[in-house]
Amino acid sequence: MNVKREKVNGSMVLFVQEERIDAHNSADFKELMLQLLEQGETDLVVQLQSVRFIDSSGLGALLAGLKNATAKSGKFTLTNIQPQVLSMFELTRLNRVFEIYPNLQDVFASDQ
Amino acid sequence: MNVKREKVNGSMVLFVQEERIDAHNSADFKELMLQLLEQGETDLVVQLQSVRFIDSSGLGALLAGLKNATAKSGKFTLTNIQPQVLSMFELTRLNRVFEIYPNLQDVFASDQ
Amino acid sequence: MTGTDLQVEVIIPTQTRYLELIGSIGEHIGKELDSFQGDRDALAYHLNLVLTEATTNAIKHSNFNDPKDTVKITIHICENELIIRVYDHGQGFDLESVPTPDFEHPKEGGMGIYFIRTLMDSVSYRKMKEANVLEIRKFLT
Amino acid sequence: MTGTDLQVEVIIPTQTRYLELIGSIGEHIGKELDSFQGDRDALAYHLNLVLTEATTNAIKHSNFNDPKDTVKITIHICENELIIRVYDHGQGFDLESVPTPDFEHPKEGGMGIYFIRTLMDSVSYRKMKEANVLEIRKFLT
Ligand SMILES: Nc1ncnc2c1ncn2[C@@H]1O[C@H](COP(=O)(O)OP(=O)(O)O)[C@@H](O)[C@H]1O
Ligand SMILES: Nc1ncnc2c1ncn2[C@@H]1O[C@H](COP(=O)(O)OP(=O)(O)O)[C@@H](O)[C@H]1O
Repeated sequence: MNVKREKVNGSMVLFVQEERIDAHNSADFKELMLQLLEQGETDLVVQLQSVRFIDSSGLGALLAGLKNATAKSGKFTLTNIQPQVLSMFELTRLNRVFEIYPNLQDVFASDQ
Repeated sequence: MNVKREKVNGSMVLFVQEERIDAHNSADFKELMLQLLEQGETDLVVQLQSVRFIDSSGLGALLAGLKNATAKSGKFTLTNIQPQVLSMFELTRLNRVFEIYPNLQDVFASDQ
Repeated sequence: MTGTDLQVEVIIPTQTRYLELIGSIGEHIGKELDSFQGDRDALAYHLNLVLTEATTNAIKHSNFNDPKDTVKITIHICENELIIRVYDHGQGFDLESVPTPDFEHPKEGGMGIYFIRTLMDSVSYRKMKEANVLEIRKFLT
Repeated sequence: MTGTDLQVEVIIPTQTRYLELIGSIGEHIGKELDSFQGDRDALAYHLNLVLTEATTNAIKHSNFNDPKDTVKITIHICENELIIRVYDHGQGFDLESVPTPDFEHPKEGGMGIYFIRTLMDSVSYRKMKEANVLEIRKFLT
Protein backbone atom coordinates (compact mmCIF):
# COMPACT_ATOMS: atom_id res chain seq x y z
CA MET A 1 0.00 0.00 0.00
CA ASN A 2 1.54 3.24 -1.17
CA VAL A 3 0.66 6.05 1.25
CA LYS A 4 2.51 9.35 1.60
CA ARG A 5 2.39 10.87 5.09
CA GLU A 6 2.70 14.56 5.84
CA LYS A 7 2.15 16.54 9.03
CA VAL A 8 -0.11 19.51 8.27
CA ASN A 9 -1.31 21.91 11.00
CA GLY A 10 -0.76 19.23 13.64
CA SER A 11 -2.77 16.60 11.76
CA MET A 12 -1.27 13.53 10.15
CA VAL A 13 -2.41 13.59 6.54
CA LEU A 14 -2.33 10.27 4.66
CA PHE A 15 -2.20 10.72 0.89
CA VAL A 16 -3.30 7.38 -0.52
CA GLN A 17 -1.27 6.83 -3.70
CA GLU A 18 -3.28 3.93 -5.07
CA GLU A 19 -6.02 3.92 -7.69
CA ARG A 20 -7.71 0.98 -6.01
CA ILE A 21 -8.43 0.05 -2.41
CA ASP A 22 -9.65 -3.54 -2.40
CA ALA A 23 -9.19 -6.79 -0.49
CA HIS A 24 -5.65 -7.00 -1.84
CA ASN A 25 -4.36 -3.92 -0.01
CA SER A 26 -7.05 -2.89 2.51
CA ALA A 27 -5.64 -5.00 5.36
CA ASP A 28 -2.26 -3.26 5.00
CA PHE A 29 -3.96 0.10 4.91
CA LYS A 30 -5.98 -0.62 8.04
CA GLU A 31 -2.84 -1.85 9.79
CA LEU A 32 -1.04 1.39 8.91
CA MET A 33 -3.84 3.56 10.32
CA LEU A 34 -4.12 1.53 13.51
CA GLN A 35 -0.36 1.70 14.03
CA LEU A 36 -0.31 5.47 13.65
CA LEU A 37 -3.18 5.79 16.13
CA GLU A 38 -1.29 3.49 18.49
CA GLN A 39 1.76 5.74 18.18
CA GLY A 40 -0.27 8.72 19.35
CA GLU A 41 -1.22 10.22 15.98
CA THR A 42 -4.84 10.66 17.00
CA ASP A 43 -5.72 13.27 14.39
CA LEU A 44 -5.77 11.45 11.03
CA VAL A 45 -6.84 12.95 7.71
CA VAL A 46 -7.12 10.51 4.78
CA GLN A 47 -6.77 12.19 1.38
CA LEU A 48 -8.34 10.01 -1.32
CA GLN A 49 -7.73 12.11 -4.45
CA SER A 50 -5.93 9.30 -6.34
CA VAL A 51 -8.41 6.59 -5.39
CA ARG A 52 -10.77 5.75 -8.26
CA PHE A 53 -12.14 2.50 -6.83
CA ILE A 54 -13.00 1.24 -3.37
CA ASP A 55 -14.64 -2.03 -2.38
CA SER A 56 -16.38 -3.12 0.82
CA SER A 57 -13.10 -4.11 2.47
CA GLY A 58 -11.71 -0.63 1.76
CA LEU A 59 -14.75 0.99 3.36
CA GLY A 60 -14.29 -1.46 6.24
CA ALA A 61 -10.66 -0.40 6.71
CA LEU A 62 -11.67 3.27 6.88
CA LEU A 63 -14.42 2.42 9.36
CA ALA A 64 -11.86 0.61 11.52
CA GLY A 65 -9.72 3.76 11.45
CA LEU A 66 -12.67 5.93 12.46
CA LYS A 67 -13.76 3.65 15.29
CA ASN A 68 -10.24 3.38 16.63
CA ALA A 69 -9.64 7.13 16.47
CA THR A 70 -12.96 7.80 18.20
CA ALA A 71 -12.11 5.29 20.94
CA LYS A 72 -8.94 7.29 21.56
CA SER A 73 -10.94 10.57 21.54
CA GLY A 74 -9.08 11.45 18.37
CA LYS A 75 -10.19 12.80 15.01
CA PHE A 76 -10.60 10.97 11.71
CA THR A 77 -11.43 12.91 8.56
CA LEU A 78 -11.74 12.07 4.86
CA THR A 79 -11.09 14.48 1.99
CA ASN A 80 -10.95 14.64 -1.81
CA ILE A 81 -13.23 11.66 -2.43
CA GLN A 82 -13.88 11.05 -6.16
CA PRO A 83 -17.57 11.06 -7.14
CA GLN A 84 -17.83 7.33 -7.92
CA VAL A 85 -16.04 6.43 -4.69
CA LEU A 86 -18.33 8.78 -2.78
CA SER A 87 -21.36 6.99 -4.19
CA MET A 88 -20.17 3.83 -2.40
CA PHE A 89 -20.24 5.76 0.89
CA GLU A 90 -23.76 6.88 0.04
CA LEU A 91 -24.97 3.39 -0.80
CA THR A 92 -23.82 2.16 2.62
CA ARG A 93 -24.90 5.41 4.37
CA LEU A 94 -21.29 5.73 5.57
CA ASN A 95 -21.30 9.33 4.31
CA ARG A 96 -23.33 10.10 7.46
CA VAL A 97 -20.81 8.38 9.69
CA PHE A 98 -17.58 9.95 8.44
CA GLU A 99 -16.57 13.58 8.50
CA ILE A 100 -15.96 14.31 4.82
CA TYR A 101 -14.52 17.48 3.25
CA PRO A 102 -13.98 18.39 -0.39
CA ASN A 103 -10.32 19.31 0.15
CA LEU A 104 -7.59 19.83 2.74
CA GLN A 105 -8.16 23.56 2.95
CA ASP A 106 -11.72 22.98 4.11
CA VAL A 107 -10.57 20.39 6.66
CA PHE A 108 -8.32 22.92 8.33
CA ALA A 109 -10.75 25.83 7.94
CA SER A 110 -13.24 23.73 9.93
CA ASP A 111 -10.73 23.45 12.79
CA GLN A 112 -10.87 27.16 13.54
CA MET B 1 -12.37 9.81 -32.70
CA ASN B 2 -12.29 12.70 -30.31
CA VAL B 3 -9.93 15.40 -31.63
CA LYS B 4 -9.91 19.05 -30.58
CA ARG B 5 -8.77 21.49 -33.29
CA GLU B 6 -7.19 24.84 -32.64
CA LYS B 7 -5.46 27.29 -34.94
CA VAL B 8 -2.13 28.33 -33.41
CA ASN B 9 0.33 30.65 -35.20
CA GLY B 10 -1.20 29.72 -38.54
CA SER B 11 -0.90 25.98 -37.94
CA MET B 12 -3.83 23.66 -37.40
CA VAL B 13 -3.14 21.85 -34.14
CA LEU B 14 -4.98 18.57 -33.58
CA PHE B 15 -5.22 17.64 -29.90
CA VAL B 16 -6.02 13.93 -29.90
CA GLN B 17 -8.34 13.33 -26.95
CA GLU B 18 -8.12 9.54 -26.91
CA GLU B 19 -5.97 7.29 -24.74
CA ARG B 20 -5.76 4.72 -27.52
CA ILE B 21 -5.24 4.92 -31.27
CA ASP B 22 -5.90 1.47 -32.69
CA ALA B 23 -7.68 -0.22 -35.59
CA HIS B 24 -11.01 0.83 -34.06
CA ASN B 25 -10.48 4.57 -34.52
CA SER B 26 -7.40 5.01 -36.76
CA ALA B 27 -9.38 5.01 -40.02
CA ASP B 28 -11.53 7.90 -38.74
CA PHE B 29 -8.45 9.73 -37.61
CA LYS B 30 -6.73 9.31 -40.98
CA GLU B 31 -9.89 10.45 -42.73
CA LEU B 32 -9.99 13.61 -40.58
CA MET B 33 -6.38 14.50 -41.38
CA LEU B 34 -6.80 13.88 -45.11
CA GLN B 35 -9.95 16.02 -45.16
CA LEU B 36 -8.22 18.92 -43.45
CA LEU B 37 -5.33 18.69 -45.92
CA GLU B 38 -7.86 18.61 -48.75
CA GLN B 39 -9.46 21.75 -47.35
CA GLY B 40 -6.14 23.58 -47.58
CA GLU B 41 -4.93 23.11 -43.99
CA THR B 42 -1.45 22.10 -45.12
CA ASP B 43 0.32 22.81 -41.84
CA LEU B 44 -0.83 20.15 -39.41
CA VAL B 45 0.51 19.63 -35.89
CA VAL B 46 -0.68 16.51 -34.07
CA GLN B 47 -0.50 16.80 -30.28
CA LEU B 48 -0.41 13.33 -28.72
CA GLN B 49 -0.25 14.17 -24.98
CA SER B 50 -3.34 12.11 -24.07
CA VAL B 51 -2.40 9.09 -26.17
CA ARG B 52 -1.01 6.25 -24.02
CA PHE B 53 -1.25 3.52 -26.64
CA ILE B 54 -0.78 3.34 -30.39
CA ASP B 55 -0.82 0.29 -32.65
CA SER B 56 0.47 -0.28 -36.19
CA SER B 57 -2.71 1.11 -37.76
CA GLY B 58 -2.32 4.31 -35.71
CA LEU B 59 1.26 4.69 -36.91
CA GLY B 60 -0.04 4.00 -40.42
CA ALA B 61 -2.66 6.77 -40.12
CA LEU B 62 0.01 9.28 -39.05
CA LEU B 63 2.21 8.15 -41.94
CA ALA B 64 -0.68 8.72 -44.35
CA GLY B 65 -1.03 12.25 -42.93
CA LEU B 66 2.67 12.92 -43.38
CA LYS B 67 2.78 11.59 -46.96
CA ASN B 68 -0.29 13.56 -47.93
CA ALA B 69 0.98 16.78 -46.38
CA THR B 70 4.34 16.35 -48.08
CA ALA B 71 2.66 15.73 -51.44
CA LYS B 72 0.91 19.07 -50.96
CA SER B 73 4.22 20.73 -49.99
CA GLY B 74 2.75 21.18 -46.53
CA LYS B 75 4.05 20.52 -43.04
CA PHE B 76 3.22 17.68 -40.68
CA THR B 77 4.58 17.70 -37.14
CA LEU B 78 4.10 15.56 -34.04
CA THR B 79 4.42 16.77 -30.44
CA ASN B 80 4.02 15.59 -26.84
CA ILE B 81 4.52 11.89 -27.56
CA GLN B 82 4.42 9.77 -24.38
CA PRO B 83 7.57 7.64 -23.83
CA GLN B 84 5.93 4.26 -24.46
CA VAL B 85 4.24 5.55 -27.62
CA LEU B 86 7.54 7.02 -28.77
CA SER B 87 9.19 3.63 -28.39
CA MET B 88 6.80 2.30 -31.07
CA PHE B 89 8.11 5.00 -33.44
CA GLU B 90 11.63 3.90 -32.60
CA LEU B 91 10.92 0.22 -33.18
CA THR B 92 9.67 1.02 -36.69
CA ARG B 93 12.34 3.72 -37.26
CA LEU B 94 9.46 6.15 -37.90
CA ASN B 95 11.07 8.57 -35.47
CA ARG B 96 13.50 9.33 -38.30
CA VAL B 97 10.68 9.97 -40.73
CA PHE B 98 8.50 12.33 -38.67
CA GLU B 99 9.36 15.74 -37.33
CA ILE B 100 8.85 15.30 -33.61
CA TYR B 101 8.97 17.97 -30.89
CA PRO B 102 8.62 17.65 -27.13
CA ASN B 103 5.90 20.34 -26.93
CA LEU B 104 4.02 23.00 -28.89
CA GLN B 105 6.34 25.79 -27.79
CA ASP B 106 9.26 24.02 -29.43
CA VAL B 107 7.25 23.42 -32.62
CA PHE B 108 6.67 27.12 -33.05
CA ALA B 109 10.15 28.14 -31.90
CA SER B 110 11.49 25.99 -34.74
CA ASP B 111 9.42 28.00 -37.23
CA GLN B 112 11.39 31.16 -36.61
CA MET C 1 -22.81 -17.95 -31.25
CA THR C 2 -26.61 -17.94 -31.35
CA GLY C 3 -27.30 -14.85 -29.38
CA THR C 4 -24.14 -14.56 -27.31
CA ASP C 5 -22.26 -11.36 -27.84
CA LEU C 6 -19.28 -11.75 -25.59
CA GLN C 7 -17.85 -14.56 -23.49
CA VAL C 8 -15.07 -14.17 -20.98
CA GLU C 9 -13.65 -16.91 -18.79
CA VAL C 10 -10.83 -16.37 -16.35
CA ILE C 11 -9.28 -18.92 -14.01
CA ILE C 12 -7.08 -17.53 -11.27
CA PRO C 13 -5.16 -18.94 -8.33
CA THR C 14 -6.85 -18.05 -5.02
CA GLN C 15 -4.82 -14.88 -4.56
CA THR C 16 -6.09 -11.35 -4.11
CA ARG C 17 -3.51 -9.88 -6.48
CA TYR C 18 -5.73 -10.96 -9.38
CA LEU C 19 -8.69 -8.88 -8.17
CA GLU C 20 -7.58 -5.84 -10.13
CA LEU C 21 -7.43 -7.85 -13.37
CA ILE C 22 -10.92 -9.28 -12.82
CA GLY C 23 -12.41 -5.94 -11.80
CA SER C 24 -10.84 -4.13 -14.72
CA ILE C 25 -12.28 -6.61 -17.21
CA GLY C 26 -15.72 -5.77 -15.83
CA GLU C 27 -14.97 -2.10 -16.03
CA HIS C 28 -13.89 -2.27 -19.68
CA ILE C 29 -16.92 -4.35 -20.61
CA GLY C 30 -19.20 -1.80 -18.95
CA LYS C 31 -17.63 1.05 -20.91
CA GLU C 32 -18.00 -0.91 -24.17
CA LEU C 33 -21.70 -1.66 -23.81
CA ASP C 34 -23.18 0.83 -26.20
CA SER C 35 -26.50 -0.98 -26.10
CA PHE C 36 -26.89 0.12 -22.48
CA GLN C 37 -29.18 3.12 -22.08
CA GLY C 38 -28.12 4.19 -18.59
CA ASP C 39 -24.94 5.73 -17.19
CA ARG C 40 -22.15 3.61 -18.67
CA ASP C 41 -19.45 4.93 -16.33
CA ALA C 42 -21.59 3.99 -13.34
CA LEU C 43 -22.24 0.54 -14.85
CA ALA C 44 -18.50 0.12 -15.41
CA TYR C 45 -17.79 0.90 -11.75
CA HIS C 46 -20.59 -1.40 -10.60
CA LEU C 47 -19.33 -4.34 -12.68
CA ASN C 48 -15.82 -3.73 -11.38
CA LEU C 49 -17.17 -3.72 -7.80
CA VAL C 50 -19.45 -6.72 -8.13
CA LEU C 51 -16.73 -8.84 -9.74
CA THR C 52 -14.25 -7.75 -7.09
CA GLU C 53 -16.63 -8.56 -4.20
CA ALA C 54 -17.71 -11.92 -5.61
CA THR C 55 -14.14 -12.95 -6.43
CA THR C 56 -12.88 -11.85 -3.01
CA ASN C 57 -15.50 -14.04 -1.33
CA ALA C 58 -14.65 -16.99 -3.56
CA ILE C 59 -10.94 -16.59 -2.76
CA LYS C 60 -11.55 -16.13 0.98
CA HIS C 61 -13.78 -19.17 1.31
CA SER C 62 -11.77 -21.48 -0.93
CA ASN C 63 -9.59 -24.30 0.25
CA PHE C 64 -7.15 -22.17 2.14
CA ASN C 65 -4.57 -24.91 2.45
CA ASP C 66 -4.46 -25.87 -1.19
CA PRO C 67 -2.09 -23.72 -3.25
CA LYS C 68 -3.45 -25.39 -6.37
CA ASP C 69 -7.04 -24.27 -5.72
CA THR C 70 -8.51 -21.90 -8.25
CA VAL C 71 -11.46 -19.60 -8.77
CA LYS C 72 -13.22 -19.45 -12.12
CA ILE C 73 -15.03 -16.33 -13.23
CA THR C 74 -17.17 -16.14 -16.36
CA ILE C 75 -18.89 -13.15 -17.91
CA HIS C 76 -21.42 -13.63 -20.71
CA ILE C 77 -23.38 -11.05 -22.56
CA CYS C 78 -26.35 -12.67 -24.18
CA GLU C 79 -28.97 -10.55 -25.83
CA ASN C 80 -29.78 -7.88 -23.29
CA GLU C 81 -28.46 -9.61 -20.24
CA LEU C 82 -25.07 -9.73 -18.62
CA ILE C 83 -24.39 -12.86 -16.58
CA ILE C 84 -21.51 -13.23 -14.15
CA ARG C 85 -20.70 -16.59 -12.61
CA VAL C 86 -18.06 -17.06 -9.92
CA TYR C 87 -17.14 -20.64 -9.04
CA ASP C 88 -15.52 -21.60 -5.75
CA HIS C 89 -14.49 -24.95 -4.26
CA GLY C 90 -15.20 -24.00 -0.65
CA GLN C 91 -17.86 -25.15 1.81
CA GLY C 92 -20.55 -22.97 0.37
CA PHE C 93 -23.10 -20.86 2.26
CA ASP C 94 -26.74 -19.92 2.32
CA LEU C 95 -27.12 -16.70 0.36
CA GLU C 96 -30.68 -16.09 1.54
CA SER C 97 -29.61 -15.96 5.16
CA VAL C 98 -27.06 -13.18 4.64
CA PRO C 99 -28.63 -10.15 6.36
CA THR C 100 -28.80 -6.61 5.04
CA PRO C 101 -26.22 -4.47 6.86
CA ASP C 102 -27.47 -2.53 9.88
CA PHE C 103 -26.84 1.02 8.67
CA GLU C 104 -27.39 2.51 12.11
CA HIS C 105 -24.58 0.42 13.55
CA PRO C 106 -22.09 0.06 10.71
CA LYS C 107 -19.62 -2.81 10.86
CA GLU C 108 -16.38 -3.43 9.04
CA GLY C 109 -17.65 -6.43 7.12
CA GLY C 110 -20.80 -7.74 5.54
CA MET C 111 -21.22 -5.17 2.77
CA GLY C 112 -20.13 -7.29 -0.22
CA ILE C 113 -23.31 -9.26 -0.85
CA TYR C 114 -25.31 -6.09 -0.14
CA PHE C 115 -23.48 -4.29 -2.96
CA ILE C 116 -24.06 -7.18 -5.35
CA ARG C 117 -27.77 -7.37 -4.51
CA THR C 118 -28.27 -3.63 -4.70
CA LEU C 119 -26.38 -2.95 -7.93
CA MET C 120 -27.43 -6.00 -9.96
CA ASP C 121 -30.81 -7.45 -10.91
CA SER C 122 -30.62 -10.98 -9.52
CA VAL C 123 -28.23 -13.11 -7.49
CA SER C 124 -28.27 -16.81 -6.67
CA TYR C 125 -25.85 -19.30 -5.13
CA ARG C 126 -25.89 -23.01 -5.86
CA LYS C 127 -23.81 -25.80 -4.38
CA MET C 128 -22.83 -28.25 -7.05
CA LYS C 129 -20.65 -31.33 -7.21
CA GLU C 130 -17.75 -29.79 -9.09
CA ALA C 131 -17.90 -26.31 -7.59
CA ASN C 132 -20.29 -23.81 -6.03
CA VAL C 133 -21.48 -21.01 -8.24
CA LEU C 134 -22.60 -17.49 -7.47
CA GLU C 135 -24.67 -16.29 -10.42
CA ILE C 136 -25.32 -12.61 -10.93
CA ARG C 137 -27.54 -11.12 -13.63
CA LYS C 138 -27.87 -7.58 -14.89
CA PHE C 139 -30.36 -6.44 -17.52
CA LEU C 140 -28.80 -4.06 -19.98
CA THR C 141 -31.84 -2.23 -21.28
CA MET D 1 -4.16 -26.68 -12.45
CA THR D 2 -0.85 -28.56 -12.60
CA GLY D 3 1.47 -25.71 -13.39
CA THR D 4 -0.94 -23.23 -14.92
CA ASP D 5 -1.10 -19.95 -13.07
CA LEU D 6 -3.68 -18.04 -15.02
CA GLN D 7 -6.07 -18.83 -17.85
CA VAL D 8 -8.08 -16.28 -19.77
CA GLU D 9 -10.41 -17.02 -22.65
CA VAL D 10 -12.38 -14.35 -24.45
CA ILE D 11 -14.73 -14.81 -27.39
CA ILE D 12 -15.74 -11.64 -29.22
CA PRO D 13 -17.80 -10.79 -32.27
CA THR D 14 -15.58 -9.72 -35.19
CA GLN D 15 -15.78 -6.04 -34.27
CA THR D 16 -12.93 -3.67 -33.55
CA ARG D 17 -14.68 -2.09 -30.57
CA TYR D 18 -13.54 -5.07 -28.48
CA LEU D 19 -9.86 -4.39 -29.16
CA GLU D 20 -9.55 -2.14 -26.13
CA LEU D 21 -10.95 -4.84 -23.84
CA ILE D 22 -8.54 -7.47 -25.20
CA GLY D 23 -5.56 -5.13 -25.09
CA SER D 24 -6.31 -3.97 -21.58
CA ILE D 25 -6.50 -7.55 -20.30
CA GLY D 26 -2.96 -8.05 -21.61
CA GLU D 27 -1.86 -4.80 -20.03
CA HIS D 28 -3.23 -5.73 -16.60
CA ILE D 29 -1.68 -9.20 -16.78
CA GLY D 30 1.68 -7.65 -17.63
CA LYS D 31 1.51 -5.34 -14.63
CA GLU D 32 0.57 -8.23 -12.34
CA LEU D 33 3.46 -10.50 -13.29
CA ASP D 34 5.72 -10.06 -10.33
CA SER D 35 7.76 -13.07 -11.38
CA PHE D 36 8.98 -11.08 -14.40
CA GLN D 37 12.45 -9.64 -13.90
CA GLY D 38 12.36 -7.04 -16.66
CA ASP D 39 10.48 -3.77 -17.10
CA ARG D 40 6.88 -4.65 -16.24
CA ASP D 41 5.40 -1.45 -17.67
CA ALA D 42 7.08 -2.17 -21.00
CA LEU D 43 5.86 -5.77 -20.90
CA ALA D 44 2.34 -4.52 -20.16
CA TYR D 45 2.44 -2.24 -23.22
CA HIS D 46 3.87 -5.01 -25.39
CA LEU D 47 1.17 -7.51 -24.38
CA ASN D 48 -1.48 -4.86 -25.03
CA LEU D 49 0.04 -4.22 -28.47
CA VAL D 50 0.57 -7.83 -29.48
CA LEU D 51 -2.97 -8.81 -28.47
CA THR D 52 -4.37 -5.78 -30.29
CA GLU D 53 -2.42 -6.55 -33.50
CA ALA D 54 -3.22 -10.26 -33.51
CA THR D 55 -6.91 -9.66 -32.77
CA THR D 56 -7.15 -6.95 -35.42
CA ASN D 57 -5.77 -9.35 -38.02
CA ALA D 58 -8.15 -12.10 -36.93
CA ILE D 59 -11.10 -9.71 -37.17
CA LYS D 60 -9.99 -8.29 -40.54
CA HIS D 61 -9.48 -11.68 -42.14
CA SER D 62 -12.57 -13.34 -40.70
CA ASN D 63 -15.70 -14.15 -42.59
CA PHE D 64 -16.62 -10.60 -43.37
CA ASN D 65 -20.13 -11.45 -44.39
CA ASP D 66 -21.04 -13.45 -41.34
CA PRO D 67 -22.28 -11.31 -38.44
CA LYS D 68 -22.20 -14.42 -36.25
CA ASP D 69 -18.49 -15.01 -36.80
CA THR D 70 -16.30 -14.76 -33.71
CA VAL D 71 -12.68 -14.52 -32.70
CA LYS D 72 -11.39 -16.44 -29.71
CA ILE D 73 -8.41 -15.22 -27.74
CA THR D 74 -6.75 -17.22 -24.96
CA ILE D 75 -3.96 -16.22 -22.62
CA HIS D 76 -2.26 -18.81 -20.44
CA ILE D 77 0.53 -18.36 -17.98
CA CYS D 78 2.18 -21.66 -17.38
CA GLU D 79 5.32 -21.82 -15.32
CA ASN D 80 7.57 -19.17 -16.80
CA GLU D 81 5.87 -18.83 -20.13
CA LEU D 82 2.99 -16.71 -21.33
CA ILE D 83 1.10 -18.14 -24.29
CA ILE D 84 -1.36 -16.17 -26.38
CA ARG D 85 -3.54 -17.94 -28.96
CA VAL D 86 -5.80 -16.08 -31.36
CA TYR D 87 -8.26 -18.18 -33.37
CA ASP D 88 -9.80 -16.99 -36.63
CA HIS D 89 -12.17 -18.63 -39.11
CA GLY D 90 -10.75 -16.93 -42.20
CA GLN D 91 -8.76 -18.25 -45.14
CA GLY D 92 -5.49 -18.30 -43.28
CA PHE D 93 -2.07 -17.17 -44.52
CA ASP D 94 1.57 -18.15 -44.60
CA LEU D 95 3.25 -16.45 -41.66
CA GLU D 96 6.74 -17.27 -42.90
CA SER D 97 6.24 -15.34 -46.11
CA VAL D 98 5.31 -12.08 -44.36
CA PRO D 99 8.28 -9.81 -45.03
CA THR D 100 10.02 -7.52 -42.55
CA PRO D 101 8.96 -3.93 -43.24
CA ASP D 102 11.27 -1.88 -45.47
CA PHE D 103 12.32 0.82 -43.02
CA GLU D 104 13.84 2.97 -45.74
CA HIS D 105 10.50 3.15 -47.53
CA PRO D 106 7.90 3.07 -44.79
CA LYS D 107 4.39 2.01 -45.72
CA GLU D 108 1.11 2.42 -43.94
CA GLY D 109 0.58 -1.29 -43.35
CA GLY D 110 2.54 -4.41 -42.64
CA MET D 111 3.88 -3.53 -39.20
CA GLY D 112 1.63 -5.78 -37.07
CA ILE D 113 3.40 -9.12 -37.51
CA TYR D 114 6.73 -7.30 -37.22
CA PHE D 115 5.73 -5.98 -33.78
CA ILE D 116 4.62 -9.43 -32.67
CA ARG D 117 7.84 -11.07 -33.87
CA THR D 118 10.07 -8.39 -32.40
CA LEU D 119 8.44 -8.09 -28.98
CA MET D 120 7.68 -11.76 -28.29
CA ASP D 121 9.85 -14.89 -28.25
CA SER D 122 8.11 -17.11 -30.78
CA VAL D 123 5.20 -16.95 -33.21
CA SER D 124 3.52 -19.62 -35.28
CA TYR D 125 0.37 -19.91 -37.38
CA ARG D 126 -1.46 -23.14 -38.03
CA LYS D 127 -4.47 -23.83 -40.20
CA MET D 128 -6.76 -26.27 -38.51
CA LYS D 129 -10.15 -27.74 -39.25
CA GLU D 130 -12.11 -25.80 -36.68
CA ALA D 131 -10.16 -22.57 -36.84
CA ASN D 132 -6.74 -21.16 -37.62
CA VAL D 133 -4.56 -20.27 -34.68
CA LEU D 134 -1.82 -17.73 -34.23
CA GLU D 135 0.28 -18.82 -31.26
CA ILE D 136 2.57 -16.36 -29.54
CA ARG D 137 4.96 -17.21 -26.71
CA LYS D 138 6.84 -15.00 -24.33
CA PHE D 139 9.30 -16.24 -21.70
CA LEU D 140 8.88 -14.45 -18.44
CA THR D 141 12.28 -14.92 -16.86
N1 LIG E 1 -18.27 -17.87 -1.81
C1 LIG E 1 -18.62 -17.94 -0.51
N2 LIG E 1 -18.42 -19.09 0.19
C2 LIG E 1 -18.76 -19.18 1.49
N3 LIG E 1 -19.33 -18.18 2.17
C3 LIG E 1 -19.57 -17.02 1.54
C4 LIG E 1 -19.22 -16.82 0.18
N4 LIG E 1 -19.59 -15.57 -0.18
C5 LIG E 1 -20.13 -15.01 0.91
N5 LIG E 1 -20.12 -15.87 1.96
C6 LIG E 1 -20.67 -15.63 3.31
O1 LIG E 1 -21.52 -14.50 3.28
C7 LIG E 1 -21.13 -13.54 4.24
C8 LIG E 1 -21.37 -12.13 3.71
O2 LIG E 1 -20.48 -11.83 2.68
P1 LIG E 1 -20.14 -10.33 2.33
O3 LIG E 1 -21.40 -9.57 2.27
O4 LIG E 1 -19.30 -10.32 1.10
O5 LIG E 1 -19.34 -9.77 3.58
P2 LIG E 1 -17.96 -10.19 4.23
O6 LIG E 1 -17.25 -11.07 3.26
O7 LIG E 1 -17.29 -8.89 4.50
O8 LIG E 1 -18.35 -10.90 5.50
C9 LIG E 1 -19.66 -13.84 4.51
O9 LIG E 1 -19.28 -13.44 5.81
C10 LIG E 1 -19.61 -15.35 4.35
O10 LIG E 1 -20.02 -15.97 5.54
N1 LIG F 1 -5.23 -13.94 -39.23
C1 LIG F 1 -4.85 -13.67 -40.50
N2 LIG F 1 -5.52 -14.24 -41.54
C2 LIG F 1 -5.14 -14.01 -42.81
N3 LIG F 1 -4.10 -13.23 -43.15
C3 LIG F 1 -3.39 -12.65 -42.16
C4 LIG F 1 -3.72 -12.83 -40.80
N4 LIG F 1 -2.83 -12.14 -40.05
C5 LIG F 1 -1.99 -11.55 -40.91
N5 LIG F 1 -2.31 -11.84 -42.20
C6 LIG F 1 -1.58 -11.44 -43.42
O1 LIG F 1 -0.30 -10.96 -43.05
C7 LIG F 1 -0.08 -9.65 -43.57
C8 LIG F 1 0.75 -8.84 -42.60
O2 LIG F 1 0.02 -8.55 -41.43
P1 LIG F 1 0.42 -7.32 -40.54
O3 LIG F 1 1.89 -7.34 -40.34
O4 LIG F 1 -0.42 -7.36 -39.32
O5 LIG F 1 0.11 -6.03 -41.39
P2 LIG F 1 -1.23 -5.47 -42.04
O6 LIG F 1 -2.36 -6.17 -41.37
O7 LIG F 1 -1.17 -4.02 -41.74
O8 LIG F 1 -1.11 -5.77 -43.50
C9 LIG F 1 -1.48 -9.09 -43.79
O9 LIG F 1 -1.49 -8.14 -44.79
C10 LIG F 1 -2.26 -10.33 -44.18
O10 LIG F 1 -2.11 -10.60 -45.52
